[in-house]
Amino acid sequence: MSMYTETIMWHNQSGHNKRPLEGATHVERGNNPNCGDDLSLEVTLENGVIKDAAFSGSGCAISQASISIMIDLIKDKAVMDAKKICDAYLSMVKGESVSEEMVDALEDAQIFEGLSKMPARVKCGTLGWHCLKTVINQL
Amino acid sequence: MSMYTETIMWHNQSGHNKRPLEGATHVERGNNPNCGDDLSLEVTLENGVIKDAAFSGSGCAISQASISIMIDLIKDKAVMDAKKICDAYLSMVKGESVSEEMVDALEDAQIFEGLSKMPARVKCGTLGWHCLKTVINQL
Amino acid sequence: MTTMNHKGDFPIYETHPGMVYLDHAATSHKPDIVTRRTESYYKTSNSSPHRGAYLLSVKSTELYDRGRKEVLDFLGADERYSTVFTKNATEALNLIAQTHVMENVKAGDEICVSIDAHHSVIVPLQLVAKRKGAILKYLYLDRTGTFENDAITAKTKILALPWISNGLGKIHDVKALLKRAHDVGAVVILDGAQAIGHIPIDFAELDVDFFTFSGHKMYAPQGIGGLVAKKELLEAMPPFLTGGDMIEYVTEQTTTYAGVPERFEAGTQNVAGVVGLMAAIDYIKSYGLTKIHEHEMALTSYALEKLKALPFIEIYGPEDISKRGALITFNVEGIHPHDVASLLDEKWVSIRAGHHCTQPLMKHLELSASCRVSYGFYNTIEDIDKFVDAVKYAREVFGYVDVY
Amino acid sequence: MTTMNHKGDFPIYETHPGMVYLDHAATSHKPDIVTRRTESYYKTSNSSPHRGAYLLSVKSTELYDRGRKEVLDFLGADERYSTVFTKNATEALNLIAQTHVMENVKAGDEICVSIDAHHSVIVPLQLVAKRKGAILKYLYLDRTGTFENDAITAKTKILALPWISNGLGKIHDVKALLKRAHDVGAVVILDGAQAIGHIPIDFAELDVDFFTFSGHKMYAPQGIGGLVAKKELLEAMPPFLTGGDMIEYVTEQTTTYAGVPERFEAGTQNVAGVVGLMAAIDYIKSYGLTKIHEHEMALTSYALEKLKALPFIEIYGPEDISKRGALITFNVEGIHPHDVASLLDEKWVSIRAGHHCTQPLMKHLELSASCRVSYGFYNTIEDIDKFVDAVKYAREVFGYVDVY
Ligand SMILES: Cc1ncc(COP(=O)(O)O)c(C=O)c1O
Ligand SMILES: Cc1ncc(COP(=O)(O)O)c(C=O)c1O
Repeated sequence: MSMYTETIMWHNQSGHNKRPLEGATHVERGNNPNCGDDLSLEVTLENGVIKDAAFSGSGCAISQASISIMIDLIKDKAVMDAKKICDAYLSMVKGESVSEEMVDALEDAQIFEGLSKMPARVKCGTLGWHCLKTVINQL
Repeated sequence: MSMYTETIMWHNQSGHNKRPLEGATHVERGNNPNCGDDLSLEVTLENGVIKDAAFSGSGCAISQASISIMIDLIKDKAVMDAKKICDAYLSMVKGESVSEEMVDALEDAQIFEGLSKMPARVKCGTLGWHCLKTVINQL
Repeated sequence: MTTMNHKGDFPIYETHPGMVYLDHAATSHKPDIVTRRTESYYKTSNSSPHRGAYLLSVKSTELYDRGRKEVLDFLGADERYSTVFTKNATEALNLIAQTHVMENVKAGDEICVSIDAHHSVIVPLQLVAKRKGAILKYLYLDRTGTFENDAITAKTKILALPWISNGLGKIHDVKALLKRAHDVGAVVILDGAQAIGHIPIDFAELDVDFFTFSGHKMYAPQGIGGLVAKKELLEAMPPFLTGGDMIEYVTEQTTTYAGVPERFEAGTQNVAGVVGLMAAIDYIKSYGLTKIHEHEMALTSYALEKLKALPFIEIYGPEDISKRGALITFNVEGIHPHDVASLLDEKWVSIRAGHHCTQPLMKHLELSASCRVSYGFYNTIEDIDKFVDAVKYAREVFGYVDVY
Repeated sequence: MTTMNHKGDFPIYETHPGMVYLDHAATSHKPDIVTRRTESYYKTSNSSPHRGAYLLSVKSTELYDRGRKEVLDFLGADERYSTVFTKNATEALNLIAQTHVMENVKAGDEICVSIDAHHSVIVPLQLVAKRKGAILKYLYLDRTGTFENDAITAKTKILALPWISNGLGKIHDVKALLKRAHDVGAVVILDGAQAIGHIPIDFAELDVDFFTFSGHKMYAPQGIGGLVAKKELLEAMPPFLTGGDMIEYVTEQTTTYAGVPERFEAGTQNVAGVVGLMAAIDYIKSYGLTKIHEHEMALTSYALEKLKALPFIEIYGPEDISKRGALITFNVEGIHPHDVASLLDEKWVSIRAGHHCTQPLMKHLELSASCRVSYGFYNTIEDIDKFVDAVKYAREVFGYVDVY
């Protein structure tokens, strides 16, 4: 099955989350030496809630769609919930089992499950999520 | 065919060439790190002729028989003739072709031809001969 | 146009008849003769070489030593040269850096490296340069593989370069570069990984110092490679890895070492690998490098023609096809190379995307990544057609409506 | 007495049904499953691991990484450990010496080595000790394998020893020695080359730091080996060989490196070797190490009994058979070991003679050489009988008239 579904192509092309974020409280840059992906995640946190998020930089479709879908998912969520989603996602792409409830919570991000069978692309599909994890862990 | 012919066993046991050589003009020691063979060749040279030769030290049957047969061969020979015999022997055990005349000149030493098929033992069967070569080359 | 099809020699095409494998520059598939002879070695002669007085060890020793000779013959190297076996080209390159370069380069000396060198050439030399206070300089190339500067000076002690660049496909003018380096007294490290098995090589026409290669890129098994070097250079070099088999005498506090080439081969060596390498050499010889090179040139020329017809493709490397090895690097407008590779994989077309272990080259060319197709004797014109179709498919998935 | 006969698993015995191979400590023969799976890898999954986005590369990557895991499982090592693959044990031992030891040992520090260590343990440590001004000390053993001194002190930073000595056959009390070393804060390099595949190993009962091994001595192909080490040690270590695949970012002048364990694996790795190693592990598991060890103990006990009945044989190593690995070293009165080996070869009995890459041990024991029989799962009681008959034959050739 192709990884390049409509959802992914849409996120890759829409660019609605690829924009400068005025007043971001946290910025985290992630690199993938293997393919040159270089993305920055910007987040605005207020009272433990992710008020807004966006990204900049360049990368392959998988890395851009993945960070964009992530941003849609975590926006307006409490940090603790975002963390749960983030952990579930990273487990899923490692091929580990994830509870049904958390699978549901991953919504569109579920399509990246196939990454567990694409070792050369896992880093692309997790770049944005690792940035998020770093931001959350620093809190 | 066994390397351990009667001639070799005889030389190994007789010990007629394993003795101190009074008034030796040249002494050359040879080692074989692989099996611990450690032999010294002693030679008395007079007017370009090998008047006498003998060896001391310890080693396997192949190394001892080979140096002993060599000593029988080179005794009373002119250095130039000993050199020819020595070169022929070293060629033979390397599996190189040697003229019929030189094969004849090798006499008993011909039995070591089989060494060319025993890479682990070549060094044993050439130890004494390398000592001789060194002595001759130093003249 | 070539109509040769040698897939029948390669059992992997029985398993995957539909596969279009175009990553030969990373590693090659193995003809039947290579796996069969390796298996047969284990079945008839398996043992530890050099050490035993018994028959199997004698056989293994003979095979191993014959391997050294056959590598020399294959390269047209005479008795001034010797073969040292390693596990891959990378180990061979580390060996040279840690011994010859470490011993011969002083503070202020210059090490000159072609910017298209593989990481396995660059990183070991960086470390030596740093440790010795030597200066690491680069020969720069543009996107067509043309040199932009001449960094070789009277201070140059080492020149290192790939015979064929795996990032640009350029066949370097090795003869001229060897002469240029020798004129200033420099020693040349020639990385032959992409040349061996592709183009006729004849040391007799050149004056090679060090030449390194990997078996697995030339139809031989994984885990075997080596270097061919002038004996006079090897003899002056200290050991690299140390331990069993490369020693003469070991006492509690000191060690003396074996001669050349054993001094550079520590521990039990990979005889089966050498047997496989000899089988690969026989395989290559059975067709001949002239014929192999012609076939690969035909593929290059056909692929270039097809790719040039696509306006959304940017091609790197020399215009002059006689200066091209069996690979083409390129980019597809609007699609990241890694996406291209993944989309081609959906069509069973295997290509490489990324930096190809040549990050300094990519940086210099201002490319973050590229796609690479590379081929060997088993590839066909149909493979190229399927590859080009798959590229068109990738564009479609990305929503492009292309008119050809 | 054991009546097991597993020669049928090993194709080499089809080729040479009369062969009595007793040089397993140098290298083992390969069961059918190992050569078949290796061949099958080349036929179904061959490619370069880690780099490609396409199916074959994915398969190779998975196999390679599964290999790391299976080695850990085989040794009972938990997630605190990691496997690094090398071409043989010697490379693994050089790696440790050049990285961990080089970084952690200062002038005046002590490196303590068991005198029965293999040259591949001793020589790399000699070089580091010399470079760092550290003191190289030895734990001495007598001819029965009993320690004669205790050289471990508060200054000891490294202890290196074989789990099973290939010159004496002694199984060391690894648990006690690890504890002794850890009590003074030393790190232990455990050379497992003669232990793996012979005795049950369970890291859970121990506190192993570094463990090294060679595949070819445990029924796996030549050209693959490795080290298993605590991740926390590996993480603190600089790279060893450098080049492709072990880097993160390479610029013209500097390089950053990949994490653990990739940092220690430069260049294209030997996936086929890892596949063969996994097959060998499966082969060993299919019978179980308890059964294998019992079988080998039975051979040891039978061989010792037979040899002790011959008054002209001098045997080295422990009296206590539970402290013996699958090998016996000895000398035949009046016959140099190399002559013994050559004469046994005439009877198709393959044994090793010489210093067994343990010259310092030989010197200490005042032996210039010895004979060694060593065996694996394929050897039988009949092999031992033929070996003993061949020894008697050697005595005859040398003109001895023995009465038993
Ligand atoms: C105890 C011991 N350690 C290390 C080694 C070295 O193994 P390799 O030659 O496979 O590197 C050997 C075998 O030669 C050995 O017996
Ligand atoms: C030009 C070049 N040099 C060196 C290497 C290193 O070869 P290996 O990875 O087999 O050590 C490669 C391949 O990766 C290469 O393409």
